[in-house]
Amino acid sequence: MVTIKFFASLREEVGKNEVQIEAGEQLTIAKIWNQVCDGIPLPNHVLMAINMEYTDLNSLVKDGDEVAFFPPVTGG
Amino acid sequence: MVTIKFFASLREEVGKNEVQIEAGEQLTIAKIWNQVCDGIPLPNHVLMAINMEYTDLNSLVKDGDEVAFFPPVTGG
Amino acid sequence: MLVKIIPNEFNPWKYLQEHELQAGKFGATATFIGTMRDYNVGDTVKSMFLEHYPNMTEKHLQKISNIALQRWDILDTLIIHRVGEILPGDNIVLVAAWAGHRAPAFEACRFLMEELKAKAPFWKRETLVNNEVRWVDAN
Amino acid sequence: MLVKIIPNEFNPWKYLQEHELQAGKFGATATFIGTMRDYNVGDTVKSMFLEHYPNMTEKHLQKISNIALQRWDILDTLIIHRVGEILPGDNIVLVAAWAGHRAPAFEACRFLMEELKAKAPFWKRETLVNNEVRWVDAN
Repeated sequence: MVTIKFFASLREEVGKNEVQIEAGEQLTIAKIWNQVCDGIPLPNHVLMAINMEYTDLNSLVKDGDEVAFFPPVTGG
Repeated sequence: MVTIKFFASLREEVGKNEVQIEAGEQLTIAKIWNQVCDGIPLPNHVLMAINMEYTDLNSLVKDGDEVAFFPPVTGG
Repeated sequence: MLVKIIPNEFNPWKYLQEHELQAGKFGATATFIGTMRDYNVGDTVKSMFLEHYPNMTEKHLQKISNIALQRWDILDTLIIHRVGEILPGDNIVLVAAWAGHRAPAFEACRFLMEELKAKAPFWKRETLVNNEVRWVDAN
Repeated sequence: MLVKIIPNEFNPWKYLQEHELQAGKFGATATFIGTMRDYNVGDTVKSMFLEHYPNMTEKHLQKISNIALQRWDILDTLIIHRVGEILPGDNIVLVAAWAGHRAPAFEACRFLMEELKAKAPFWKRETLVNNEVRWVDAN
């Protein structure tokens, strides 16, 4: 299983907080977005992480990974 | 009268803390140094002030002024 | 190195006072505190909610602290960041760097803040006086 | 703006905590503290005497504070500088700048320290462990 998390404004736009999916072969971040987000186009500037490290759309995801999508950060 | 003050290592080199002299005509900072410091050559990098504002050797000094000579500063 | 995410109001000066380095071994302490304003891009703000990504946020702050400790001749760093519901006047973030000399302390402190602002997973949602709620998207 | 020369040990965090600006009106506080080390240019230092030029020093610190307040979009500044006999671990100087945003706070705080170091009339005379006394001539 792969856990997918959404944060902040993106969580509201996508209407999901956390989703779990099966880890298929050659599963990329881009494929996860398309599979989970029901045709919502990926907004510009979205950030993504695998296991809490920044990554990009082409990265491969494996069973047990935690994937996150979130908008530009605004802390501090 | 003009009051002349020396600070820190310069006070020790010159052997004077504070001196008062008559304010003559066209009295410059350079003339004051020569008059008060008994032939000691002006060390490099000495800073000088008239009435607590930085100035230079050619500045004119008038009656009632306070003149100061001191080494490079090392605060903070 | 200290990294801490806290859900309650905090007194930055108390944290700094209690973060004691060995007397005589450091000569410079540079700190920065970010505090909630009651205004933002022309509007009056009533309150703010600070969301974060538990664990990733801490991990990222530890990472930038390690980079600072390697890049500059500094002795220690500290980052404390508030999360949850906050009010104007509340402190949001405290960053500090200790060093022998002033230049690395200043530079590391600034670096930590800029890196935190650029990449640490925190998000601000503000509530205006008219009760409009909006995510802050500029930084 | 606050400028103060003090002959006794001081707690910088207490000064900062007591220097309250109106809550909600500022978003950034940058501070710097200079603390006496027990070493300098390779030698172990036992104590230090900080001399200043009474009145000129205060005047100069007020002048650089005014320049900072004009040059950056900041709300307030603070400079506290110790004079007299001090020991390793004692704080020498505290500088702070408050602003709406972080960039002017950081820049004004750094400016104040660099200007203070370059031109404010203070002189350090250190006593080494072997009781040798010397004026500090580098900065």
